[in-house]
Amino acid sequence: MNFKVKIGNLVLKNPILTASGTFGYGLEFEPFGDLKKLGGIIVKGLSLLPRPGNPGDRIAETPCGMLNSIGLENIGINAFLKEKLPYLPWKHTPIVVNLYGEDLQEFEKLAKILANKEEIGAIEINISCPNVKKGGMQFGQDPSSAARVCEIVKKAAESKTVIVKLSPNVVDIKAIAKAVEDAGADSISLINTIPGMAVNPYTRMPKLTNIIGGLSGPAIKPIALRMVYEVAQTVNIPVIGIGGIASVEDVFEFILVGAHAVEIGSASFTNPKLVFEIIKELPTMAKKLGIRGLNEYRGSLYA
Amino acid sequence: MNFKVKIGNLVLKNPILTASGTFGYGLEFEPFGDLKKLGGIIVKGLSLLPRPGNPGDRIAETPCGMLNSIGLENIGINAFLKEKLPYLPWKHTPIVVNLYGEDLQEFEKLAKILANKEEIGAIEINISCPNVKKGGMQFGQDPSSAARVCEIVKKAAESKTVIVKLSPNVVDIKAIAKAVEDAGADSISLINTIPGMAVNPYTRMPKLTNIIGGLSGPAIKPIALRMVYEVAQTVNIPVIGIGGIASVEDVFEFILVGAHAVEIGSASFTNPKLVFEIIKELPTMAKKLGIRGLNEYRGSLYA
Amino acid sequence: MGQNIECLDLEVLEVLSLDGKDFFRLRLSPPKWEWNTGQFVMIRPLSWSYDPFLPRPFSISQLDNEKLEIFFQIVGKGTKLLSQLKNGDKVKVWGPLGHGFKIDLNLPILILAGGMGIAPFIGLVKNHPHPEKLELIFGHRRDLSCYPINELSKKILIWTVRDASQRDIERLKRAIQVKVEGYSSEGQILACGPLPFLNMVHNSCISKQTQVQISLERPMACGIGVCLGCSIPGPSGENFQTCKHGPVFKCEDLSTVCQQIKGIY
Amino acid sequence: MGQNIECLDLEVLEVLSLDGKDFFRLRLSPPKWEWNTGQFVMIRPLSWSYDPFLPRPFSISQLDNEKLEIFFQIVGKGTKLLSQLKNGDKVKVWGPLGHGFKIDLNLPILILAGGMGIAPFIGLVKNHPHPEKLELIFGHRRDLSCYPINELSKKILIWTVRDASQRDIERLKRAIQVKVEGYSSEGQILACGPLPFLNMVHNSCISKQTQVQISLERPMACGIGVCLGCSIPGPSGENFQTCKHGPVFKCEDLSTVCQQIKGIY
Ligand SMILES: Cc1cc2nc3c(=O)[nH]c(=O)nc-3n(C[C@H](O)[C@H](O)[C@H](O)COP(=O)(O)OP(=O)(O)OC[C@H]3O[C@@H](n4cnc5c(N)ncnc54)[C@H](O)[C@@H]3O)c2cc1C
Ligand SMILES: Cc1cc2nc3c(=O)[nH]c(=O)nc-3n(C[C@H](O)[C@H](O)[C@H](O)COP(=O)(O)OP(=O)(O)OC[C@H]3O[C@@H](n4cnc5c(N)ncnc54)[C@H](O)[C@@H]3O)c2cc1C
Ligand SMILES: Cc1cc2nc3c(=O)[nH]c(=O)nc-3n(C[C@H](O)[C@H](O)[C@H](O)COP(=O)(O)O)c2cc1C
Ligand SMILES: Cc1cc2nc3c(=O)[nH]c(=O)nc-3n(C[C@H](O)[C@H](O)[C@H](O)COP(=O)(O)O)c2cc1C
Ligand code: FES
Ligand code: FES
Repeated sequence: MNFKVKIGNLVLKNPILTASGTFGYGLEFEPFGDLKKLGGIIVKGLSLLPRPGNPGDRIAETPCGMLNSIGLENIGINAFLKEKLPYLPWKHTPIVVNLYGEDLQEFEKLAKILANKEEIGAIEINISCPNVKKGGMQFGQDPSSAARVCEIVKKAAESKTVIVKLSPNVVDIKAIAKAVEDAGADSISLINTIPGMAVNPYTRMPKLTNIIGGLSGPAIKPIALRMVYEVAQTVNIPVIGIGGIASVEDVFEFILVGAHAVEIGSASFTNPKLVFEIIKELPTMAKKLGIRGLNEYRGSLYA
Repeated sequence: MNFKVKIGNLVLKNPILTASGTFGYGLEFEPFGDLKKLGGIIVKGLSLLPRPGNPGDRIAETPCGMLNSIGLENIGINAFLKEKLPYLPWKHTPIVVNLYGEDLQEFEKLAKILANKEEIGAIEINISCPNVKKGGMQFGQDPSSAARVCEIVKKAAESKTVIVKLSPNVVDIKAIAKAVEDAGADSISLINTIPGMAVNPYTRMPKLTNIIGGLSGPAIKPIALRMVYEVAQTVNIPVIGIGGIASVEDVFEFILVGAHAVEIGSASFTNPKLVFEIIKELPTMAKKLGIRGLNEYRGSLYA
Repeated sequence: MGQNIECLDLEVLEVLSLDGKDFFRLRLSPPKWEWNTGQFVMIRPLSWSYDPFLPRPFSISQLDNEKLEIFFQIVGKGTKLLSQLKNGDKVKVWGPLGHGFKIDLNLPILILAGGMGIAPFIGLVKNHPHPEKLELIFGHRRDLSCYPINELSKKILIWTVRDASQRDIERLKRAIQVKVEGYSSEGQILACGPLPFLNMVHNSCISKQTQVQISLERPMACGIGVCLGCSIPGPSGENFQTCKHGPVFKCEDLSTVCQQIKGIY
Repeated sequence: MGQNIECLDLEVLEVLSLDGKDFFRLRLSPPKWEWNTGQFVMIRPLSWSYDPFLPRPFSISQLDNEKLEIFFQIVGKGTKLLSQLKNGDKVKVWGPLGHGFKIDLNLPILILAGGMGIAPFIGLVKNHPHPEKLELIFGHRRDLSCYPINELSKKILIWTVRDASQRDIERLKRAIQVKVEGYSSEGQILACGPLPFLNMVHNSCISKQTQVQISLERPMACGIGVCLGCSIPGPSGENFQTCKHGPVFKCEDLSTVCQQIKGIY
C-alpha cells in the first residue's frame, strides 16, 4: 500500500514525522531504527545563535504526560548546518527545520539562511513555544502577528515549503489558522504544548525552576484532536496533527479528523523505537480498517 | 487541627467541596459517607426549566481523564428545591447551587429564586460550560460579559455568597478573574472542563454524539494548577481550585499555589468514597507537612 | 433499592480463562448483599493508576457465600487489565447497582441472551428452584466453549444459534419471534445482549404486544446516577439514568432509545 | 560510546527486597553489552499504561552472562510499580547509556558513596581483580541491612557512616576530607550519591585540588540526549546533557552546578 502524502512541495513517503524537541537532531536515534524510513525528520527548534535554555529543573512528569520548560536550548543554526545536517539522510527523507526567532528580523534571517540549502526539505515556524520570554507563543496568539511572521518567512524562504506551528493557548484556533493560510503558509501543524505547572507539596517547590512549562503527552490528545478537527475543517492546506500520539491507532485518529500527516512527540521518550514501529504497523492497521489508501480515510469521520 | 476556611459569608469546616456535575444532587452519596462531614456540597448545574441534555453517547474515557457532553441535563431549579434540598443536611454543611442560564435574564431569575432560601449556602455561577449552545462558555471568555453576569447575579442574590466559575478556554485567565472580582464576586472557582474530542478509528465515529465535549480528570491537573496559581496572584478574593484533584496531596498542591478551597470532580467516579477519605486524611497530611493550619501553607510556594 | 449499596475493597479469589484467550470468569471475595438478577457492580482494581481512569460496569453473574462472580470478555484496555489480575489482588467494587429483572419464580421464563448477555443469567439458572420452567435462546458469535453454557443445568431448554452471518441472524430472529408468542400471556421474557440484539428483541416483542424486560448497556462513569452519562430518553420525554432506573427496563420504556439505536450505532 | 546502544524487551528474572520494604534488587535477562561502571539504563515495563508516562533511569549495578542487575529504592510511583514486577514480566530497557567512570584497575581507588549511590559500584567491587586496592566510604541514612554491603568482598576496606544527624554529616565530611588527601596524587576517587552529598565531595576535593569523578543525577525523560531535560551548565558556558556527556563528570566540570545546587535544592 502507498502511504505517500504531499505537504507543500514535499512528498513524504509516509505520514509519520518526528516532533521538534523530542527527536534531537535526528542522529541520536540511529541506534534505534533506520532514519531513512521516516516520513520526515523535524529537528529541535533552532535559533540564529546558540541558546542555553532555562536554568535548573526543566522536566517533570504529570498524569499521562509531562511538562517541559527547556526554553529552546539549541546549538544555533550554523552549528546545525555544519555539524549535524551533513550526516542526516537528507537525500532519502526530508529534513524539516523548526525555527525560533525572538523577533521578525530573526525569523527572516533564519529563513534566508535556509532558502537555498538543498538539504533542507521544509521549514516549520515555531510561533507557539510557551517557554521563552520573547517571541514564541505571543506570535501565535493573535491572527495578525501570526500572519506577519508567516509572510516574512515565506518570502525569505523562497520556494521552500513553510509549515506554521500553532499554539493551543488561544480561544479560537480557527481564526489563527485562517490568517496563516491567507498569509501563504503551505501547511499548518498543531498543537504545541499547553502551559501548565506542577509542584511538590512536601518541599513546597515548583517542579520546574521556571515554574510554568508546556504540557505534552497522551493527556493532551483529546484537546489536540479537537483543534486539528476544527482547523482541518477551516483551511484548505494540509494539516499536520501533533499531541499525545503514541500508537498507530492514534495516528489514524488524527487522519480521521482530517490530518494529512502527524508528528510523534513525547511518546518517543517512552520507547525510542516507537516511530519506527508505528511506520511498520501502518499497513496492518490500514488492512484492519479496510482501506486502500489514506485519501479515502482522511477526514471521513461520521459526524 | 482546624481546617476552617471562609468563602464570602460562608464558613466551611474544611476546604473540600464537591464539583458540580460529579456529585449529583448530593443524596446519591449517602451510602458512601456522612454528607455532614463535607466542607460543602455543590450540586449539579441547575437551570430555570428542566433540561434533557444532549442526545446519544455523552461520556468517553481518555488517557488519565474523560470527556463529557452532558449538556447540563438537570431537573430544574424548582424540582431541586422541592425534591432534593429538604433532604440535604443544609444545617450542617453549606449547599452550593451551581447555576446555568441561557441569557442574563435567566441568571437573574435563578438568583432571585435563591436569594431568600436559608437552606442555600452560596451560588456558583457556571459561565464556563463547553457543552451547551447558548450561554455557557461564551459568557466566560470575555471579561466584560463575565463581569455583567456576575453583577446581575450578585445583585439579585442579595446577601448570598456568589462564586464565579471560570472557563479555562481563554488566553488570559487573569483578565477575566480581575473583571469578575471588580464586578463583586465573593470568590472565583476554576477550572471547568477543557474542550476536547475522541474518536473511534475503527467505526469512524466520534465517541461523543455531540463530537466535542469537556475534558476533566488528572490529565488536566497541570493546566488547572497553573491557572489557579495565576488567578490567586491576581485577585484578593478566595480562589477555589478545581481540576483533576484525586488525592489529599493534590488538595495541598492547590492550596500551596494559593487556593482557599478545592472541589473534587471526576475522581469521585473512580471511588465514590474519595471525598470522605480525603477529608479523613487532612490531619495526617498536615502533620507530614509540618503545618499547624492552612493559613501558613496557603500560597507558600517557593517561587 | 439503593439503600443497601456498598463500596468495598474485595480480594481476587480466581481469574479463569474459559477459552484460553478472551473470555474470563473473575471471582472475588463475596460481600453480603441482597441482590437481584440483572443488577451490576462497578469495578476498579486498586492497582490501576489514573490510566485507565474510569471504573468498569459488570453484571453480577453469581453471588453466594463463596464468591462474587462476573463473566467478561476482553474488548479493550480495561478488560485486558482485569484479565491480568492475580489472586490476592484488591479491587474496589460498589454495588449492587440499579434495578434488576422482576422475576416470578413460579412462572415459566424465556431468557433471550446475546453473547456476553448471558452473564447476568448464570446465577439465575443455577439457583432457580424449578429449572424446568426456564428456556434459553442464546445467540453467539464466538465458539460455544467461550461461554459458561455447559455449567447450566441440563434441565433447562437451551437453543443456541451462532449468529455469524446475516442468514444466521435471520434464523435467530425467527426463533425468537416464534418463542415470544408462546410467552406473551403465560410467562416472563428477559433479555440481555448487545444493542442490535436488544433492538431485534424489542421490535419482535413490540409487534406482538408482548411484555419483555430488557437489560441495557450504556457507557457509564459513576454507576450511581450522578454523572448523567448513561441517560436515555424515556417514552414521555423524561430522562432515565440507565445505571439507576435500569439497567433493566420494560420494553415499552425503550421505544425512543430503540428508534435512536439505528442513528447511534 | 553511543554506537552500541540497544533498546530491548528484557525479562524479569528476580525481584528481591533487601529489607522487606523499600530496597530492591531487580534482575533482568542479560543483554550482550560492553559497558563501564557508572553507565545506566532507562527502564519502562511493558505493562505500564501512560501513567506513569516516562521511563526511569537506573545505574547498571551488575551485568554479566547471568543477569542485568539494578539496585533501587522506592521513592515514588514508578519505583513502587517496579517493585511489584513479577518473574517473567517484560520491561523495555535501553542502554548502556552515557559515560561511566574512567577506571584504571592498577591504581588504588577510593569510592565515595551516599545511600543509593552505592548501586553503580557493586559490580565494580565484586569483579575487581585486586579488591585490596579498593576503599569505600559509605554514608547512609537507613539501616546498613538495606544495602547490599555484605555482598561486597571482605578484602576491601569499608567505612560506613550513618548520616542521620547534622553531627553525623560532619563526621562523614571529615572522614572524606582526610581520605581524599591521601588519594590526591596516587589514586582515583569515584563518587555517587544524592546532590548534597556530591556537593560536599565536590567542595572537599576542589579545596584540596584533588581529581574526583562524580556521577550526577538529574531528572531525565529520554536518556539519550534529545529532550535536553537533563542539561547542566558547564564551566565555560556550554551546556552538558547529564545523560550523554555524563552521568559521570570530572569534578571541575560541575563547579557551576554545585554553585547552583544551593539555589535549586
Ligand atoms: C450495566 C452493564 C453491565 C455489563 N455487564 C457486562 C458483563 O457482565 N460482562 C461483560 O463482559 N461486559 C459487561 N458490560 C460491558 C463492559 O462494561 C465493557 O465491556 C467494559 O467496560 C469495556 O472496558 P474496556 O476498557 O475493556 O473497553 P474500552 O477500551 O473502554 O472500550 C472498548 C470497546 O467497548 C465499548 N464499550 C466501552 N464501555 C462500554 C460499555 N459500558 N458498554 C458497552 N460498550 C462499551 C467501547 O465503545 C469500545 O468499542 C456491561 C456494561 C454495563 C453498562
Ligand atoms: C543516571 C541515573 C542513575 C540512577 N540510578 C539509580 C539507581 O541505581 N538506584 C536508584 O534507586 N535510583 C537511581 N536513580 C534515581 C531514580 O531514577 C529515581 O529514584 C526514580 O526515577 C524515581 O522514580 P519514581 O517514579 O519512583 O519517583 P517520582 O514519583 O518520579 O519522584 C519521587 C521523588 O524522586 C525524585 N526524582 C524523580 N526522578 C528523579 C531522578 N531522575 N533523579 C533524582 N531524583 C528523582 C523526585 O523529585 C521526587 O522527589 C538514578 C537516576 C539517574 C538520573
Ligand atoms: C522536551 C520537549 C521539547 C520541545 N521542543 C520544541 C521545540 O524546540 N520546538 C517546537 O516547535 N516544539 C517543541 N516541543 C513541542 C513538541 O514538538 C510537540 O508539539 C508537543 O510536545 C506536543 O506533542 P506530544 O504530546 O506528542 O509531545 C517540545 C516538546 C517537548 C516535550
Ligand atoms: C460529567 C460531568 C458533569 C459536569 N457538570 C457540570 C455542571 O453541571 N456545572 C459545572 O459548573 N461544571 C460541571 N462539570 C465540571 C466539573 O464541575 C469540574 O469543573 C471539571 O470536571 C474539572 O474538575 P475534575 O477534573 O476534578 O473533574 C461537570 C464535569 C463532569 C465530568
Ligand atoms: S453512569 Fe453515571 S449516571 Fe449512570
Ligand atoms: S534525559 Fe533527555 S537529554 Fe538527557
